[in-house]
Amino acid sequence: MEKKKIIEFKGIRKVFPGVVALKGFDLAIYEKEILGLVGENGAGKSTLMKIMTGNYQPDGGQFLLRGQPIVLGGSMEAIEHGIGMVFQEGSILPNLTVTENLFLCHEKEFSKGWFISESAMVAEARKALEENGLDINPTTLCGNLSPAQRQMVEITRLLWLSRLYRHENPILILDEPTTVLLEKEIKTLFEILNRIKEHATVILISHRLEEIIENSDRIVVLKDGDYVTEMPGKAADIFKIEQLMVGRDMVEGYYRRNEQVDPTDTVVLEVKDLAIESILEPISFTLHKGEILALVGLIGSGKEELVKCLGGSMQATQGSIYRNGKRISIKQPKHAIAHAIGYIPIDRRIEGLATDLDIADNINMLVYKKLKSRGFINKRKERDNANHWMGVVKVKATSHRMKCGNLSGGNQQKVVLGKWLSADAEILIVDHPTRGIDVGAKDEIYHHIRQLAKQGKSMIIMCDTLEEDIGLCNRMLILKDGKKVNEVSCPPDAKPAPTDIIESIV
Amino acid sequence: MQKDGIGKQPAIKRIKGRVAGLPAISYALGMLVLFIVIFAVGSATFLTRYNMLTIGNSAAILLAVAMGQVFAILTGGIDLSVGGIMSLVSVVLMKTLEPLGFWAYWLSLAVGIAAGFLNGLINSRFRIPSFITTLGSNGIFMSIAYMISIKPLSAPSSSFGVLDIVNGTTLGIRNIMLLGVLIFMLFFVIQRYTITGRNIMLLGSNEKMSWLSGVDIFKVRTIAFTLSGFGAALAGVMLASNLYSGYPTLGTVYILNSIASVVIGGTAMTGGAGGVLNTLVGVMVMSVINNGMNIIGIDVYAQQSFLGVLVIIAVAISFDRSKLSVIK
Amino acid sequence: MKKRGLLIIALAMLVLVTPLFAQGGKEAAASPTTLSIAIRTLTNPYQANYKVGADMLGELEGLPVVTLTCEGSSEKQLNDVRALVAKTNGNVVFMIDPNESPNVIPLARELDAAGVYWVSWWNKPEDVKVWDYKNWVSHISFDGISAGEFTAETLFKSFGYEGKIIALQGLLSNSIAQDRFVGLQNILKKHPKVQMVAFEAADWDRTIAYEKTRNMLVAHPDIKGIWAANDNMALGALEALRAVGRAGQVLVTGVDGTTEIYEAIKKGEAAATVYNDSTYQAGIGLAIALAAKNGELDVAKMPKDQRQFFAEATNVDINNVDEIMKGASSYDFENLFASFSRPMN
Amino acid sequence: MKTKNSRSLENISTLRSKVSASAVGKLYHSIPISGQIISLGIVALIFSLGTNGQFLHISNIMTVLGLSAIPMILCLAVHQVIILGAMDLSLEGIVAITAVSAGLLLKNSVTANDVGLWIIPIVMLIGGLAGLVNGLLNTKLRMPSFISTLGMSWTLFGVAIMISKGSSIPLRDLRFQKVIISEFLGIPTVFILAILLGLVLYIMQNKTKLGKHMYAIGGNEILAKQAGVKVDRIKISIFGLTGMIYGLAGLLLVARLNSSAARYGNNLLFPAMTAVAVGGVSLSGGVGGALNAVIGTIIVVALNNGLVLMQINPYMQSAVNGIVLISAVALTIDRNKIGIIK
Repeated sequence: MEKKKIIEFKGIRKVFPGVVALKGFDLAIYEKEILGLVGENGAGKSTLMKIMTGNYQPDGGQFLLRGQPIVLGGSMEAIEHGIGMVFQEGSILPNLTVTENLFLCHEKEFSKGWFISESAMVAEARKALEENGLDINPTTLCGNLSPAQRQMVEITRLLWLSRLYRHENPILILDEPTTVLLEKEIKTLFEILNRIKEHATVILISHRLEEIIENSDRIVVLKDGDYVTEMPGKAADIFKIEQLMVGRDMVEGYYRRNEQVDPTDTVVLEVKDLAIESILEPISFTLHKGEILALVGLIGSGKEELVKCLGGSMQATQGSIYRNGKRISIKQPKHAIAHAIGYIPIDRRIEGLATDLDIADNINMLVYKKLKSRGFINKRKERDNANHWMGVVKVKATSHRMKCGNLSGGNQQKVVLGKWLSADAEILIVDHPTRGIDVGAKDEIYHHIRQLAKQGKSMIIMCDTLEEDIGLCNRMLILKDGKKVNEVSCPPDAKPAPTDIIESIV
Repeated sequence: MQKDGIGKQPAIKRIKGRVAGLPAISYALGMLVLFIVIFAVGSATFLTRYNMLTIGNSAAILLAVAMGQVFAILTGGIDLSVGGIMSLVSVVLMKTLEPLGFWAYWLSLAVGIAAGFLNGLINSRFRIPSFITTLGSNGIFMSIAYMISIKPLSAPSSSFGVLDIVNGTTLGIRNIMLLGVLIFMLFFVIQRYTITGRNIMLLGSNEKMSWLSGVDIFKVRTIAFTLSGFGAALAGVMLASNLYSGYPTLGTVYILNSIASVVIGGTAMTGGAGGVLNTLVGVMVMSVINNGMNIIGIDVYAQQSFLGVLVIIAVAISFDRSKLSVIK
Repeated sequence: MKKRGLLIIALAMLVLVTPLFAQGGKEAAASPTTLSIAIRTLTNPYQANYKVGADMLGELEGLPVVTLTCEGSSEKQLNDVRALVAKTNGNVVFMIDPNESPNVIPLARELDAAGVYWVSWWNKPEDVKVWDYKNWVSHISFDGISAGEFTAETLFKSFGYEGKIIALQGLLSNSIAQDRFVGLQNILKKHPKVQMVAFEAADWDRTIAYEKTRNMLVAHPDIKGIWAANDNMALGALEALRAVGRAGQVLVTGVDGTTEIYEAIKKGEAAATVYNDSTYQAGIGLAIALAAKNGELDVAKMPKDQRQFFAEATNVDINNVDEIMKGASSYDFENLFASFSRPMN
Repeated sequence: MKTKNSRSLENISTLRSKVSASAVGKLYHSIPISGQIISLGIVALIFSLGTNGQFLHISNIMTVLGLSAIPMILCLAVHQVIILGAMDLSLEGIVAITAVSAGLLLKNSVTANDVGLWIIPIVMLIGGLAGLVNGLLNTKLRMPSFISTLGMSWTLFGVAIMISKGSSIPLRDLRFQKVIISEFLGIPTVFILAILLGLVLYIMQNKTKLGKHMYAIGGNEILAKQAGVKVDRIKISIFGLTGMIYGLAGLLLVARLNSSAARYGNNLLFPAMTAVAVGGVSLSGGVGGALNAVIGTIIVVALNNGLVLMQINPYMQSAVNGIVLISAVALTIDRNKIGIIK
């Protein structure tokens, strides 16, 4: 199918002091396609996006929009030219209504004289939402929407804007759109994106290659600020792409399967008839020393709530938990920690790290008691402990006093891991360990998980994809609608096929 | 890689870059030195021993309040009740000085700590913003002080001996200054070398994470406000001893002054950054400005304006913007 | 990080400690004595007139004048006094209106140590005696009780000693406020048919007095008079009466003697005030201290009546308001104890 | 996503969800200031019991409304800045400087000036300029507003003292006081003025671009900027507008007392802040509006009125105020909207 080029980069080049972010390459983006853009952190994806949205100006080469060379001065100018970006962290204001968010800064379209016509705004909002097949009340506060709904509102906003500026073919850039979404919501998102594709170009950036492959028409691989190759979507091979991104063969097979060990017979945690009113029906299971247990299920299956009960950030309404055979009660996270149960949350920046503080502060926060001498925290012990665990989990940083906010996602995750290891957590609940992390770092995280299991730590994991779950775990627990429906064993040599499992999930 | 880039920059830019890279406290310190130089040039008497002792004396009291205040601010809150606590403590001290002698000090400190604890409790247990909690409790503490004594209480001359423990001098330095140094060291150690201090920093920078990591946020918040009450109590005791008196409006002026000192030192009002060391410098800046204005003879009508302008300049220079994306 | 912190502390300490061991830079010994008044604020005409009196004496004697205001902070007052003693190397005399009465103790001890002569006005705890200190020349006050008594008496007379009144107190913790209120209560006892139905504290402030009076007038619309502990509050109460259309029918009284209240007295809206001449207070206070400094007064040999005493205040009502408004044509700062009214125990 | 909230928040939110399910709950939630109305009701109930109904007598209600006018105008001013998520402590300084200017420019007994009605634009200009400086310090110099406005307050208060030499200036122009005292249909005119101002601000907040953007900034400044909101310009204009309203309040204060002095600015800030908080405007920004400011002020003024009527000992009034402030906020604060309590 012959498509028109909508964006063209010619020898595009961007240099930062000391670093060449884009080495000068050609790339064309076509009308009415979904383009998947993949690459490791630092490969140049975000620099390229920022040139498109006018936040950076290229140092060399040309950026052609609809055939015309153009230099954009900022995101507003980009929007006026029909280029909109949905940011990873979202840009919806929680204290405004959907309508107000949709038309923020374009209220004048609805004003009569000095005043804005609220009813005209709501009507237009309803129309715009319906066009994208969204069932959202335009007068609700965005703070009450789910993350997915907020993202949809954002997309609706961008589409509405490009129409406002009379662009038949808007360009929509989505940076890690699925990070905050649940499986079902992701499905809806891509349904909508596929519908939008009929009259727009969508550029997709994600670390989740599966969804890129599944949804993109074309995949472009970047590495070290340079164009590597491109391939049609759908048919692409995930391992192939990863190799291209990392630039070397993925070592020793994926998910480090060969490092998997069999768990011992010792039961470290036993859950008996644990239930949460109207969310989770009574569930019982055991966790062995050195075992990796995956919890699998859709949203609403109750798995998220289940681990929250174990981590102490939520309370079960009935049932009991036994640790090494002794009954324990977990009412708050500190109780879980007291029983050496650690919870590594999905949202690192909000729940896992103090990004304003340095690495040492973050790694040591649970173990200050151990770092005391004569009643006071000892700076030397503090430094040694931080450096020790930084070494163990291989955090790449100049010093233990580096601010965590300045680390990459992978390194941040390693700091969180280091923090719990330092606290001697026997049982780790790992909520989406590899979310938002690039391929190279992912592999390291897998390695750490394996090493921990070998050392006798037990883990409950919930992963981004079913493949990852299967690949990592010794055993998986499948939940559906608040009930345990199946338990599948996953020995290294006889991993079940994802298709078999999906049947029981859905 | 970075080196190459910098090497090409002109000298002025390089210096600018270096200056920008300094921690906020060095700006505050630089400003302190600047003010001292200005006042010293303005009046030959500024740098005399007697005047330094005077500055030290007032700095010690402000330091004690500000040391407490900074813990409240580090958690992201604010303590507007330090004035009420100081007043209440001063009244309690004067009332009990004669029967209890030296023990009156301990009683007064206990009252202040209890008051701070109450703030913490209301703030953390009932989840009421500290601005409201402490604004309200300030009035309550003042009323209690009024109930104890409507009249200003003066120290009975029989107990001057006890008060002179605070007012006396050791090796030519006022005891109150030595007390100030001790208080600084105490709070410095609490912030840097105790688990509570670390937890306060954690709480201020990320509350949710702190809770998930097993920090008892209720307890830590309560402790932070208790420490603030403790600082205010110390200041109340020092001030009351200094003035040989106690009355229900004694501490009022210290509310805004303590907050201003904390911010001038470079601690962010949003919490989690800055701390005791910064506040020491902030307190010094405030005390030096207050004293220097009189020393160099600023017209009394203009002093209030002069102070306001200097505070604005001080914060414009010393405030640490690097950690904040939003200035509110 | 640690090293840098220590360095910073060391630097800060160094900056502050160095001068401690340096000898104070002595200014030329021949410089003239500074006259200084340490008062509360300049935001109130009564207090502001202190400055007028001090400047007047300064001009007369050809000496520099420094005004220190503490804006309600006792500690600032003490430190400002200290700072000025430092600045002048002790070549200074003070007239001080202490922020709160007990503050005279640290001031007395501090100035005794520095050998600086001073006179205080208004506030002093009863059990603190001036003669216990060698440099505290005199303490002078106006009699708050008699002021309260005079204004109350005049007010009651205006409505024939029968009816309800309301009262506005000054800052609660202030001893002058309490003295004047005692005066009011004394007169209330004398006239049992006069009833004080409500009283509020309005902190010497006109705005607060306005609001409190408005509220009290709702509960007690039938009052015959409003007693206030100073003019400012009386004027606030007067505006409140105006707002409900009763100015002139219900009279107010104050203390201080401001132009505004004189005009109200003339218009028949206020009954009385007591004129405390702060211009004179500052001038005579400084003159006494200066005399002690110059050796004209031997403090140790002064009779107790001159060390602490009540000064004559001028009671003002409709009869003498015109005369008072003309103002003092000149002030006599030569006769140091001319204003003596009665001794203070 | 209730589960993400911490423990005690969950208890409250379950309670809340139970309440909201009922019909009464729906009504409660459909009115933005229902919590505050209930608070006012409780205050009224207690005081009418304590004063044998005198509290609810029409003359007292009118007194309360009349007295609430100036604090209401101040609260309406300061709450705008608080919606932005910033803080404005310059209230007392700006009121002082405008009060003194008004005193010196109107017909008075100290100077020979008489600008007459021109005083209205003049005080608004002075206040507006001061507010503009606040805004510039906050946006262009990137200073936290808490401290920059505190410095401004000190500075302006000092200037007010300097130009008035600390004395009060009696007015000779009685027109303004007449307006203040007058009534319209039995309601104090000045209260109607304050309500009109509230209405204007309400319309501005809900019907104009400036208003919408103001809330966007209060919600999240960075995101608002990303969306194209001209953050600096709006912040500066709101600070300026707030200053203008302070100026107006300064003039009214002068008119009410028929004289002017720098100290008229004293003791106004904390009552205004209390009204803001009691009215339910979130101190962290983005939540609440003119309606909240109006009801908050009425609660605070009614409270002070009731304390006087009930003859509560003056020594105890600050304690009662404190307790009521804390409990009113405890009852009405919507902890879900505010998020982390600091």
